[in-house]
Amino acid sequence: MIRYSLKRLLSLVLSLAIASVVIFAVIEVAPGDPASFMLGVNAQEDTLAALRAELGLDVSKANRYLAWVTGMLSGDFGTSYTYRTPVAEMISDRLWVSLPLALFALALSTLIAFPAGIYAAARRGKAGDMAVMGATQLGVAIPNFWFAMMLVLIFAINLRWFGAGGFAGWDDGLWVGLHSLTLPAIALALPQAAILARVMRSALLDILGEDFMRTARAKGLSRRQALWRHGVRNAMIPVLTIIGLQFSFLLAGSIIIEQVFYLPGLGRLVFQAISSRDLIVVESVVMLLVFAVITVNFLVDLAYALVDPRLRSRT
Amino acid sequence: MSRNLVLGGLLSSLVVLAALMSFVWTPFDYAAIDIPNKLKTPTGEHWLGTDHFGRDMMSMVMVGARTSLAVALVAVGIGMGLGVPLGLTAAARKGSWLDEVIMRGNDLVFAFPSLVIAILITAVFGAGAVNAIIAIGIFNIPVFARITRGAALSLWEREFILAARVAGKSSARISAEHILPNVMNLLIVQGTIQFSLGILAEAGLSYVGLGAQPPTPSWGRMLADAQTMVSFAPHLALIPGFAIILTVLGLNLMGDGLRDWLDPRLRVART
Amino acid sequence: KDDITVAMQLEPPHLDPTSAAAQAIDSVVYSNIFEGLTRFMGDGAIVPGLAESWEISEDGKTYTFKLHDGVTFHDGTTMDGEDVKFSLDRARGEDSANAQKALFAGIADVTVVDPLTVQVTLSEPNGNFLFNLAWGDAVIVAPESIENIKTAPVGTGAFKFSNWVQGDRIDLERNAEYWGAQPALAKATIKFISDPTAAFAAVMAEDVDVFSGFPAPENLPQFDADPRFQVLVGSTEGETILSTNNKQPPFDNVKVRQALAHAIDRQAIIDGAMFGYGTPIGTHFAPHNPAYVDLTGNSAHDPEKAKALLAEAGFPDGFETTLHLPPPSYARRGGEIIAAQLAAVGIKAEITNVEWAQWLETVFRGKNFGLTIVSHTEPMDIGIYARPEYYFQYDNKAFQDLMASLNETTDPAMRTEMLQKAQTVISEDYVNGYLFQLANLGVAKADVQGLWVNAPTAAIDLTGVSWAN
Amino acid sequence: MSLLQIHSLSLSIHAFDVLKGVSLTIAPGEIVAVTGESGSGKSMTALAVMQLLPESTRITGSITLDGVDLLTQSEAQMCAVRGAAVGMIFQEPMTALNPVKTIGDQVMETILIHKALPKDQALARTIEVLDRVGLPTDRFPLSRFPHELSGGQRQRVVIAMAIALRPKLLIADEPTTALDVTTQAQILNLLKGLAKEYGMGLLMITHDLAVVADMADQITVMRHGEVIETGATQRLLRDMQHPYTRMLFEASNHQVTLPTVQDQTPLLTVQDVVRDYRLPRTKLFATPGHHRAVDHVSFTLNQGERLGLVGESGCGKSTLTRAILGLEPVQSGLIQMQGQSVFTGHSPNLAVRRDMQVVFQDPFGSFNPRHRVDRLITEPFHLLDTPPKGQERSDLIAETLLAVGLSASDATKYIHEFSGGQRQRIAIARALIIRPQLILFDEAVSALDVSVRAQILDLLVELCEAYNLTYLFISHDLSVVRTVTDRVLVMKSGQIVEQGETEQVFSNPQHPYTASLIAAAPQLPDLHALQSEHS
Ligand SMILES: Nc1ncnc2c1ncn2[C@@H]1O[C@H](COP(=O)(O)OP(=O)(O)OP(=O)(O)O)[C@@H](O)[C@H]1O
Ligand SMILES: Nc1ncnc2c1ncn2[C@@H]1O[C@H](COP(=O)(O)OP(=O)(O)OP(=O)(O)O)[C@@H](O)[C@H]1O
Ligand SMILES: [Mg+2]
Ligand SMILES: [Mg+2]
Repeated sequence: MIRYSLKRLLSLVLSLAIASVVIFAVIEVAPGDPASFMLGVNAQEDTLAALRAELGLDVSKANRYLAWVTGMLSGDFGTSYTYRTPVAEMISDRLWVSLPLALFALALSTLIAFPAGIYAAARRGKAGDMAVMGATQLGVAIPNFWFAMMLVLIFAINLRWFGAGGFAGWDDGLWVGLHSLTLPAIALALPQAAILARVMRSALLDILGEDFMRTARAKGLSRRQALWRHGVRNAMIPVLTIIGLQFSFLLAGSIIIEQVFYLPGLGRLVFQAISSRDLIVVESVVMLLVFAVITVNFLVDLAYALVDPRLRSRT
Repeated sequence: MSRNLVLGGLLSSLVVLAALMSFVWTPFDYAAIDIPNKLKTPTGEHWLGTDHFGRDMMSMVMVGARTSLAVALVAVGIGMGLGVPLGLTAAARKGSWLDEVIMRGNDLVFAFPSLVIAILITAVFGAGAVNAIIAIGIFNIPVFARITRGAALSLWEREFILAARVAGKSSARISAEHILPNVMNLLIVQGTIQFSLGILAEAGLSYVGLGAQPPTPSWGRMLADAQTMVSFAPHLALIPGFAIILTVLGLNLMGDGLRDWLDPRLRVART
Repeated sequence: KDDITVAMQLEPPHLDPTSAAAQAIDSVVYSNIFEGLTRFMGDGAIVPGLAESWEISEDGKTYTFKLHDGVTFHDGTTMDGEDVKFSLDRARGEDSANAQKALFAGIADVTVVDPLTVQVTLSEPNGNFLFNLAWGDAVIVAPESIENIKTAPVGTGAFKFSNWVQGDRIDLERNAEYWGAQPALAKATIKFISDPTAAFAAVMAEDVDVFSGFPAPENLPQFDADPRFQVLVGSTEGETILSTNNKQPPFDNVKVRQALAHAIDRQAIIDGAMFGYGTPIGTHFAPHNPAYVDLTGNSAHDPEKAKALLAEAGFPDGFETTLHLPPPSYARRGGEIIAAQLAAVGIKAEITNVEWAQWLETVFRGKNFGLTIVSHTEPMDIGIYARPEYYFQYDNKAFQDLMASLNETTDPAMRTEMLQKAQTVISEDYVNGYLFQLANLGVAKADVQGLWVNAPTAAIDLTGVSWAN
Repeated sequence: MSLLQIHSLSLSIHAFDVLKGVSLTIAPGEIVAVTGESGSGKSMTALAVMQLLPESTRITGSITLDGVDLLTQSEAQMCAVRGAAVGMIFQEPMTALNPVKTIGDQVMETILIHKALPKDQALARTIEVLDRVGLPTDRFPLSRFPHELSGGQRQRVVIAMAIALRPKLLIADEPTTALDVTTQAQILNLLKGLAKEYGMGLLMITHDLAVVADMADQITVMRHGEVIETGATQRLLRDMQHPYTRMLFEASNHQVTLPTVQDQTPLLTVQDVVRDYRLPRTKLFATPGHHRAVDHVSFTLNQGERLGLVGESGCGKSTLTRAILGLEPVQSGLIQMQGQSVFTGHSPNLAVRRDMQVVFQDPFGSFNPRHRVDRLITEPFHLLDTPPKGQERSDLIAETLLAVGLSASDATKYIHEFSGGQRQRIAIARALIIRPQLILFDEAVSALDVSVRAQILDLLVELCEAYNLTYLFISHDLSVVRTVTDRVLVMKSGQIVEQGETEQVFSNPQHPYTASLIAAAPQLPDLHALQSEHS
């Protein structure tokens, strides 16, 4: 187990190193100069040069890369070109929106998907299964930005149960914050729930075909008991993989949803930073997201071992 | 053949037909702007109404199908074209450094937030259909590489592969002759699924303005254009929205149906 | 009720109006947090700001400003002549990061006569000097608080900066020590909503009280019809033009440019892209300016004539060019319509959507473009046509001389005459395609009063805003 | 009074008749063996008793357990019967246990689900039954997971689960097919003991007639879903009524006579061969361990000789085969074919390879399902410098197919159109088509039904006569090796522990391992002796 973790950790570090090079290289070739973006059309050449020097854009790319990486290692992500505040601070502010949103959406999606998937698997081929599967097909097919539009139209504009967007912050209490994240979380969660329910169902059906399920039935367990006691835990392995993937997706992939609900989250930060050529912010956020994905995968791998004793003893 | 396959096949061929049809005939010129006739609801003349520039929605949806299908198809093609050989190679050299490099590379690509990278790519190289294809295609490579490797690995354990090795065939030759044909079913099924994901991805990119550029219509951009008008001209958003949903639904149903049809294991229900 | 939530589309990168071009900064801070010696009023008039009064010497080169007494910054320090000198010297200095450094180019010297008197000496007389000092880039800042100005601005205005949740909102609160009339509002929140759909939803759901610079003109009729809201339609300083690369063949041929002008149907663009909001223009000048001449007749929509002109210029079958479109919807939507109109006379314009950063690099600095659509929002900026290196690269000696003499003229009647001449010259040279003056669109709750209708400069001046009951 | 009575049970799945009027009775303490070839409906009969049939099954007749007709019971009532009154053991011990639950939990579940005992007593009972099946808790704590046990031990856990509540009836469906002969003998003994001790009725399903003859009180022979013969073991063995039964027993004990060999020049020499598999590292920076699958093996195979290789599962037989074929490099030692090494440098020596071919165990898995027979059997042509083309090629295909008892027209068929036995003939055709000097048979008849196996053995003899074959015959089935080889090697944990003339080794084993192997293998009684004794 320890060896397994160590090996995974090593490849994690290597992946991050490669990722940092790729990210830096891709972002630095983007056309557009942060200084001229900030100073606009009437800026004079000397003003531009002064600003570039101030931003540290006048040194070579290799040096900038080194400065960025060494800075990150010591927890210093640099200073945003446009906002002129420390990137680490900006990211942590945005994380207070994105992370709860991702977790909220993940919780919703899991809460919907688990019962739906188990129900469908238990009634394989029956009307209930067909209904759930039909709904998930639709859930997968609906683009989430379109779904978000419809949610706003119905629940914010017509029914006025929720605000049309924006984030109330956590200062007024957990409930107020969660309330303002509800619509975005639903918009994010439903398509994910559809995917998860499908995975859950097919993983369960695979398990149902296993010999040990027959053994369980032969012991006198009813179909339902066998499903719950022996099926669900075994089906967790593929499901965990998907949950891991979804979490990373929710953290990074909510750009469009954050746009629709004007949430000050990470996704919108990158989007803005890309268009204002705030390169250091883009680099750091992308790096953070890659780091999050790799770490989540690492954790998922460790979680496998919790679920599956066969992996635990593989020293 | 299952109901899924029939329904999915019908929906998909409808979309393909509309796309092909648009090459020879559309009710109107899809790019013809006619401001006085803007925002018309469906009429006898304009079957699906007109958009905010007075363009014929029917023609735009038909040509939009062409864009969506082409982008998604080529992107999946890139994914398959590169991913399958990589997966075959990794499986043939299982455990070697090459396998390790390919698989770690895959993990790395997977680790990147796809939408962010797609936005970056289009920011770097400019918005447009070609760059959208590349952005979507890149993320298809590891999907196919993984699936191919997984399936190929279990095939390599089979005795008929051993028989081919006894016949002195090289691993490249075995991969092409024995492995590839036997993973084809799986690839076809995954292909339809990636295809539908590609259509969604294209819609998403076009929605943020990074897909095919005007005047070439695209469903995602039609949606983006329509979103502020939903409250007074809902058909502008509903029509491309339904086009996307039906296409993706059709492809997914077809994928599901194909899986059941091609995989006899699943056809016989076990207790 | 004495608090208000105002929304605008773009979030300012930081809050220092003297070191960035972003209009969003001015929108938040102008007149609310920072003030200059002079200031714009909502109708475009220039009135005294921190300067109570001024005297101009006979030769027009020396300005003596008398400052208001008892003005303090939000941190409690007093505002005096030293602060004025500091601000102006900082803006024109060697390492200045002022985006409009040219505004201060004519200043030769700034002297503090006594704490409440400042003398500014110009190297040349400048008829626009008081106007220049009204810009957001010329506001008075204090050396004590300059270090953190970008994130914690300290000014003299009626509102104090209180909090900024990046990506979401900025909070302002009433400055109880304000030297002028106390504002009616005790608190103001400025929210940033960039997505047009979200903007519509936010107003409809009454999440915000005012939306300044509403991004989706198509939604305004709905607000207009709704008794809960009022719609404010005014003018801006933004001339929206089809910028043409005058150095790039075939646009170096005036016949081609003229053909372009006649190929365009302005009204269709205003109706299609702006849903009717906007005033057609025939030259680079704001229609609400008294010196404006209506020259739209020079470039009436006439595709046949356009084709004939193209044939004359040697392009009977038209030609291909590029059309770069920056993000605002006037450009993206207008571009699609223009591309279709140009196609009708045989010009095939390939659309490339670009972001501002890319636009600045490729189009503005790189001058690597055929056509582009952009709204020039600086007030009174016809002078850019006298700069041959400016991105559309119009090089006309006569026009440059005309502008040079305009700068030295202070007599209003003569200035008007010269400005009208200038408008005619560029119109008849078809330098660019002149489309329309951008409208200033706002939506507010029905009982909000005192908002600026026009936008002589980018500002959401809250000092005069209040609730009707 | 009978415990279980199945009366004219008929069963169909999707309009396909699987069982036709099956009748069967079991008395308490009695062992009834159901036997018959693959697909004859043995498992379906067992599953029908448990009412664990696939969906859309139609069933008629009656199954009475202790006077209660199970077919009329509701699902809930059946749940109470399963595990409590009837226990069941399946064939595959590797997959019959839930991998994520401890063995203790799984055994105790049987007790708890029927609320038979309170929790503490259930625990005591769990320990007791595990002890009874030979898994004492001091050596096999309840917290073990299935993957920490060997196949035989897992099968014991499954048995413990099935007998935890002392069911009146125990059903065992091929309980030992997946196990080694020695383990098989232990498990069969265990079952026999349990039946006696608890007075359980045991319904034992197996296709192995030697096991049947050894264990059962009653034998039921099935074919195509019908019971064709049933009776007390001794009586049935003595006077088999049905020709099919007779055929079955004869085929199980099929003997062939090999033609004699003349030539004695060495063909294949294996010297001191070692094959190590690298084990995953246990510590990050430790040198990885090795598993020695083949340990200093040496032997010589002469031209025309038929050599056998026997040994338990995992002893290294297949590894040795792959090494001989040059498919994998060996760590040390030399394998030479007529003086030429099979593996040179980093790649197999193709010149040698063309003199060797192989036939594998799995008749279903050894062919690419997408190719036609002609393409399948000509695959070894790849080894030839000038492979035959056109007419020559089709003639050769036809000739080879005929030689293995198929017809020339089979060349255009796909593999799924053939039965298991026919497939194995095709596999032999593939090995034969380039006329190799040596053929390796790796468990080539192990997966076949007895009657088919007999045919393949006959085919081997014919081919020996026609082509003067030299082969290495690898199998764990001693009776088969005994009849088709001249000489035999006995392998244990990678080492050859004994070798010699086949008859010699079998009748007078020198090494204790060989002796235990032979002792553990169930033996069919000499039917002729039995029958003549009676008449
Ligand atoms: N789920 C199913 N659906 C349809 N037919 C089935 C199913 N399971 C088994 N059969 C058929 O029922 C027949 C009897 O099968 P059964 O498993 O009882 O054979 P068996 O005697 O146990 O054979 P083996 O020795 O191979 O286990 C076979 O012809 C088989 O093809
Ligand atoms: N690729 C491999 N890596 C590691 N160990 C292996 C590998 N292949 C086989 N082994 C091990 O080598 C030993 C010998 O395996 P081999 O397959 O030769 O046995 P066998 O005698 O053919 O058994 P069976 O009768 O079950 O086929 C076994 O313990 C097995 O676990
Ligand atoms: Mg069976
Ligand atoms: Mg083997």
